[in-house]
Amino acid sequence: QNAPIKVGLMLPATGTFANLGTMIENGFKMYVAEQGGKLGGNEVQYFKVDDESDPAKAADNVNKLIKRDQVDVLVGTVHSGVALAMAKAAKESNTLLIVPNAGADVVTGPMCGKNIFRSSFSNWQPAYAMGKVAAERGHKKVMTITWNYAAGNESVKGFVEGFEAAGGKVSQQLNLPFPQVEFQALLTQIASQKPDAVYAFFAGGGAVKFVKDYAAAGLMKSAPLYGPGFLTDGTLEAQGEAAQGMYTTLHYADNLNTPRDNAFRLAFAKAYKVNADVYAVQGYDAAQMLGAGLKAAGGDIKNRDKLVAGMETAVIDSPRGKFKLSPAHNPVQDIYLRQVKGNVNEVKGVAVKALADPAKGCKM
Amino acid sequence: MNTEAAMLDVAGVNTYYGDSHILQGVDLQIPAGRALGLLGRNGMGKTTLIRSLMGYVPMAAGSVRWGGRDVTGWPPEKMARLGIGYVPEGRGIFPNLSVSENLVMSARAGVDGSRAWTYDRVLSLFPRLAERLDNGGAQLSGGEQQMLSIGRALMTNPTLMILDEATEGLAPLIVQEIWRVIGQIRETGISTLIVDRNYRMVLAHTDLAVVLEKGRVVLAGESAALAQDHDALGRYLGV
Amino acid sequence: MDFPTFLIQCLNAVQYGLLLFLVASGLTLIFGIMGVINLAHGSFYMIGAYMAFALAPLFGDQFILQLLAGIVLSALLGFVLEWIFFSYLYQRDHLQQVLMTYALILVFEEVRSMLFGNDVHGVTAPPWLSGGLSLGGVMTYPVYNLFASAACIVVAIGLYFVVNRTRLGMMIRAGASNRDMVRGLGINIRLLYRIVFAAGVALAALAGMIAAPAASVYPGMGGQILIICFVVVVIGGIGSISGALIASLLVGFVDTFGKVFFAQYSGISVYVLMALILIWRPEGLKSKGY
Amino acid sequence: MTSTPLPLAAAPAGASRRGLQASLLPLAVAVLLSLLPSFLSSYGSDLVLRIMVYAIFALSLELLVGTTGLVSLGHAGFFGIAAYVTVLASGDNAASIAWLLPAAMLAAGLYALVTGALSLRTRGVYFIMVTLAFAQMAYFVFHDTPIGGGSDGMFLTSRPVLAAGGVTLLDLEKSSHVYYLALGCLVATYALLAAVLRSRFGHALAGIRINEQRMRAAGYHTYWYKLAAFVLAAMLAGVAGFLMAAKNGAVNPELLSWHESGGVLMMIILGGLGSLRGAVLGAIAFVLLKEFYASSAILGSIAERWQLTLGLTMILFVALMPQGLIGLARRWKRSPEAGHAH
Amino acid sequence: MHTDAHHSQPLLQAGALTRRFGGLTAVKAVSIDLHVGELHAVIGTNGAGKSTLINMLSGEIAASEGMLKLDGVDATAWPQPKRARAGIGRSYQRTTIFPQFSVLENCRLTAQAALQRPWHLWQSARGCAASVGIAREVLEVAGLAGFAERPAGSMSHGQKRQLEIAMCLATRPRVLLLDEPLAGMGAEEAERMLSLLERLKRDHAILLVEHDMDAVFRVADRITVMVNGEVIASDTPDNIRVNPDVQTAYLGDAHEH
Ligand SMILES: Nc1ncnc2c1ncn2[C@@H]1O[C@H](COP(=O)(O)OP(=O)(O)OP(=O)(O)O)[C@@H](O)[C@H]1O
Ligand SMILES: Nc1ncnc2c1ncn2[C@@H]1O[C@H](COP(=O)(O)OP(=O)(O)OP(=O)(O)O)[C@@H](O)[C@H]1O
Ligand SMILES: [Mg+2]
Ligand SMILES: [Mg+2]
Repeated sequence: QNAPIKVGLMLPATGTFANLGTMIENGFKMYVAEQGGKLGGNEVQYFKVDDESDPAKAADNVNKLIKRDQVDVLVGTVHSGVALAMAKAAKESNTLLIVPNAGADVVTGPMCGKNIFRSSFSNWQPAYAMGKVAAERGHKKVMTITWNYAAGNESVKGFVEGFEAAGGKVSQQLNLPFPQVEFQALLTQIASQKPDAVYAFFAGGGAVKFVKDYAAAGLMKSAPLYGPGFLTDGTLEAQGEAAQGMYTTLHYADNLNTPRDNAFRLAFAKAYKVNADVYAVQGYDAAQMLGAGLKAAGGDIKNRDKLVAGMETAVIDSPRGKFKLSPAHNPVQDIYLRQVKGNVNEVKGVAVKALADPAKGCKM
Repeated sequence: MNTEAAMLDVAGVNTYYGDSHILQGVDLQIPAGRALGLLGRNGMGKTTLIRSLMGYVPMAAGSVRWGGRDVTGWPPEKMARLGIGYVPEGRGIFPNLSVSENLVMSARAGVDGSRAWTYDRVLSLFPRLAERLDNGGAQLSGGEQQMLSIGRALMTNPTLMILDEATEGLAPLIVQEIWRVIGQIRETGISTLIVDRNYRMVLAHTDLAVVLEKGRVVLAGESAALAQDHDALGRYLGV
Repeated sequence: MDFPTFLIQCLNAVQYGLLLFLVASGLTLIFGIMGVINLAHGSFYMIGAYMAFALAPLFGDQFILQLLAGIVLSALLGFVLEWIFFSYLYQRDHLQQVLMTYALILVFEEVRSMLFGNDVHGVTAPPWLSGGLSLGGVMTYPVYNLFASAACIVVAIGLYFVVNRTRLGMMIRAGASNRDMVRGLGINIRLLYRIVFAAGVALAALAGMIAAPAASVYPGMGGQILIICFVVVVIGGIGSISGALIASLLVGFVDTFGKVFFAQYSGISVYVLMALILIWRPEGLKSKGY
Repeated sequence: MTSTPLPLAAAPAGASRRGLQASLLPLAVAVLLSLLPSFLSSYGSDLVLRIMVYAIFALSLELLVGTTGLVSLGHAGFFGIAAYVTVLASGDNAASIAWLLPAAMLAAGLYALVTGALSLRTRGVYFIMVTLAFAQMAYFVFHDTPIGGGSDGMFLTSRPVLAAGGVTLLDLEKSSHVYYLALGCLVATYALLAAVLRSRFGHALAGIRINEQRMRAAGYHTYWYKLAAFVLAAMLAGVAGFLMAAKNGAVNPELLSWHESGGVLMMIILGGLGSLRGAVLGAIAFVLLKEFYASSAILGSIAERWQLTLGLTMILFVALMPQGLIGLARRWKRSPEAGHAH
Repeated sequence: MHTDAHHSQPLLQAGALTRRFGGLTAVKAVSIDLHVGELHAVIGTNGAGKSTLINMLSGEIAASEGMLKLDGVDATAWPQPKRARAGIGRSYQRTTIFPQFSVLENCRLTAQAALQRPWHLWQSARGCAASVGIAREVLEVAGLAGFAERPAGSMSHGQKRQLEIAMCLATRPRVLLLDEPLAGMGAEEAERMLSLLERLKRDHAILLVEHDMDAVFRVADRITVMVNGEVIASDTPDNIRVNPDVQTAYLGDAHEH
């Protein structure tokens, strides 16, 4: 029997993203527990570091896992800037890395590598899909608004690409400093320009406040609000009335109602007393991907080539639906169109089938 | 000196600053309605004695009694509430308050409920202050600050005034006025404890006097008698 | 920008400014008047917001009652905090207080996480404040925001009056410059400071409670507001209530129009404003007046 | 009151003996640090390296806060600018430390010269906030514009080297080389600041902290002194920034954030203001405490609550140690010399 | 250096200095000449503007109007440190010392002002023999030699006042602007200070602000009287003593010996 596999979980335990960190961790652990606590026949041993979502400390934090705990595989994280530092460290030390959330395009773009995988999405994916949807829904003139930071800018870029390819026109791109939540000035600008629709990228507390302010300004009717799923995921209770009826795109939805998803959600709810969400799925799939690789390598984590080949070719039976990885190691997945109803993001169909990230700049 | 009932009775005071033994068993009584002058060269412990009895500096040993009541170890705010008006060395003006605010904030009726000293009366005592009411405390001249400090203490309608170098930096005319007021205060039954470098004036305006030398009382008695004792004055004050 | 839009933007600026003032007022009190550099002020704001979240179900429609209960609770909290953590720090170097408040931020953040978890929560405005006013057909304006502005104005006036016109206010300010002398005048400065600190905490918490229905309630919400409040207090001139009000409005305008005209660089605008003002007037706009 | 005059001036001989004693401990620590990597795991050396970088950073701020009395909440600005310059100036091929380090220091120094010249018009809390403002401006320049890769920052493609006559003396791709470079910088910074503090310049700075008015009246152009201290502190912070960039191989706007400025300020307060050792102690304590409370290997699930444990520990420190950690050390030793450090 | 320079040009010459604070004119067009070998006393009511005058002469605050010449050179625009290094020394009415430093260091630091050399990083400040020497000397003169190693803040009020003067002397000034140097000093200490002043005036130009009239009339060669910012008289001590305006405004009856 092999030595236990050391999994380093570098996730936020404090700060704005703490909750997402917990969901990812739980998802990951649930899959391992389902396999009897083993992956590819190996015991799994966890090492945890709170990344505090602070990129300035990221290099030191990831080194704790790589050098101090000498983990075999890194799993993390939520914040894009931190994920980049992890990718850099993983490359330098040739450690296996699975990113269970951070959507930064570069991770599977210029930064891509044999040992770097992502179980979630690239910022480009849901945004591009939403661009197509918005155009299909007949909107001609759309404005975008986001925080001025990498994730927001990438998301808007993806949207513009999808929307303009389908014949629409983005009339103005608004942004404000991250993580400010004073939206009123920009909402007034939106109101005065009377666009057909608005595409927004925000997350967490900012998403809640933006959607509420947008509704309170009376704009929902005159200019429907679109966004990637993060605008309404895990925030619906707080957004309440304001978010009702909104359309968003994401690689997951609350009631896919497939047997695979139902089983997953039931098990998750039982184990952790909360409903699963997209983050839990991403964590769960990160474990699945690792499991698939290990299986191909015969349980030998040191057999990197086989392991990577196994992960590259595996079909992951995700609660979101089956997916494979692109050559740049990003999921090639269906992006769903969802609508907010009560406290759930109801699936309304598939916006784009098997959408692959273009992986610009990836040389592998 | 012990025959009259003492309003303030300080006995056996020993005070240290760190390791240095500053006051070494000082006794002092101020009878009600009397004025006492505290004399001594620079650095002999006059201010330290005042700060000790006010409760600013902890005493290593000794007792403080007020009208017969043991008040040893009381904090300054409680001592002040007993009816002590304190004009500290160096004035202690609140620089961020205006002149009128400095006065208004400290206004209080005396322990007997008297309000003999009002805002207007203080201003009429120091007309110069009346001209500078809206000035910040930090922007006053040295002498104006001194007036303010005295006026502020008067606003608390004290039964005992402690004046530590209260005439420092005041013009001669004002100093005369201050001594006149001290005389007046004495007549209204208010006691005073005076430290001043002008020993002649102190002895002329007080009933009793105490001389400190290196933290000990070396002389205590009637002021009038001491004023004649040129020997002692020469020895202990260097004059 | 057409004229009606311009007017609405001005309204936005005033409204944001007033909300900032409400948070900054407690800071001016503790920081400007007591001289305690209170980094934990943002945490008190957060505590207020979570208090609104926790109390709302208990009070139902009784919004005003809920605010009052929150004020009492937070004042109590402030009273106890001052007692345990600050009462012995005044004589020390001011930077020790900074370290203390820094530590408190960490503690509050974790306690919040233990009590309420890390989710984002919404607080609903009371029904009688939840409508919207139509502004010239362009957009609607939430009635609640107007209520919040009104509350800010009331607090501003009240605070200005207490600090400038009452003996209490004078004593507090005197205490900041010379504690010993205040004691020598028979004033119990320890108690006084405890009360002021409690009032400062209550003001921050009140701001949090008022902001909660508009802003929602989420981890780390205190940190964001903290720095901008320091900016307001300093621009206004430390300890000056009226200065803080002017500064809040200035920041409101600069921020609002910065976002409109220099979206890409609007993060800098407020800091440029502060640097310019302080280089022009090194002691803030209202250095002397209170 | 005349007490016997003390013997004339602490004679130079006595002073130099005391000076020697005072420098024994730092020397011993430096020797120990140079031996450490042979005993420690690579993680351990990394930890020590991080502490050393922060120690340099803290020392630089100590000159400003502890000595000159200028409390800055924008010191990370200089740290971060130097780090960015290191990355931006390196290009694709390994740049030479010989000019890269001075360039990084110079950039930090230049920014300090300009912002300091303006900030020093203000005092006290106003100064704190103006320094914050200038650091935030630099932060937003890197965060919101593409110059430095925006919010995600950028990478150092190849780390700098130092070569002389064809021989590579230092290659910062090797972490041990970063370690020894940092150690060298730490020793140099400490020695320089120790010299500054005992020099006339240092005494003048201390005088300015306590009573600037009197210094001007005596004939000191205090503004230039303060500006010199500000620029010097910024350049030393630049050394730390350079090392940070070389160590991490990446930079990021958060390096300039007020959290970072606040963190290093907390280090020197925790360590005890007014002494170089305090600053170093503070850096050690801050990094180690955090490391300890956040390691789940030692504390299990409590590690996730590191904010609580760290916060409570700091509260205890403040409550029990009015002089900071260095005060504790002094109380142990009760050496009179320690009290003299400015 | 001049020995008896009374008739040469004044060392410090101030012309029509005026200073306004908002609506208040604290000093109105005051001209004053200071000669080496002469002690010029300025007396006047509280708030008359004496300290403000010293502040303007020493460069602590800018004059609203007027000019200043040192040694015949226009020094109106010089900042305070430059004036100080050129030989204008002052003491403060409110003690302005370095409480945390030793008494010796207080004086050494002010003595160092003339020998700053900030770039001499290798040389210890305490080892700077010149400044230590000056400091010890002025402490001796001020009668504080026994207190050299005490923290200045731990001295009594009167002792601090003595230190205040010592620090001023440590800058080796040619012009001394003394703001109530006797305040807070005991009789004995005041006596010593007066004889010191008498010695110093031989080779210094001295401006003395003081409310102790016995002292002023003893040492002053010339007296200027200010009331409400204006000079009401400037004359020899004997003439001032009998000047009726001065008596009503300032002296009262206390000094008609
Ligand atoms: N904070 C202190 N720490 C240590 N020693 C002190 C402190 N304050 C005063 N002393 C010392 O205590 C002694 C008495 O000082 P005190 O101020 O009581 O003298 P004083 O009689 O009031 O003198 P003066 O006439 O100069 O005001 C002095 O030798 C002084 O140096
Ligand atoms: N910064 C300032 N702002 C406003 N007024 C001031 C300022 N400084 C001084 N004054 C006023 O100017 C006048 C002159 O003050 P100054 O200190 O020169 O008086 P002085 O002659 O030294 O008095 P004293 O003998 O009491 O020290 C005073 O009325 C004072 O209140
Ligand atoms: Mg005294
Ligand atoms: Mg004066």
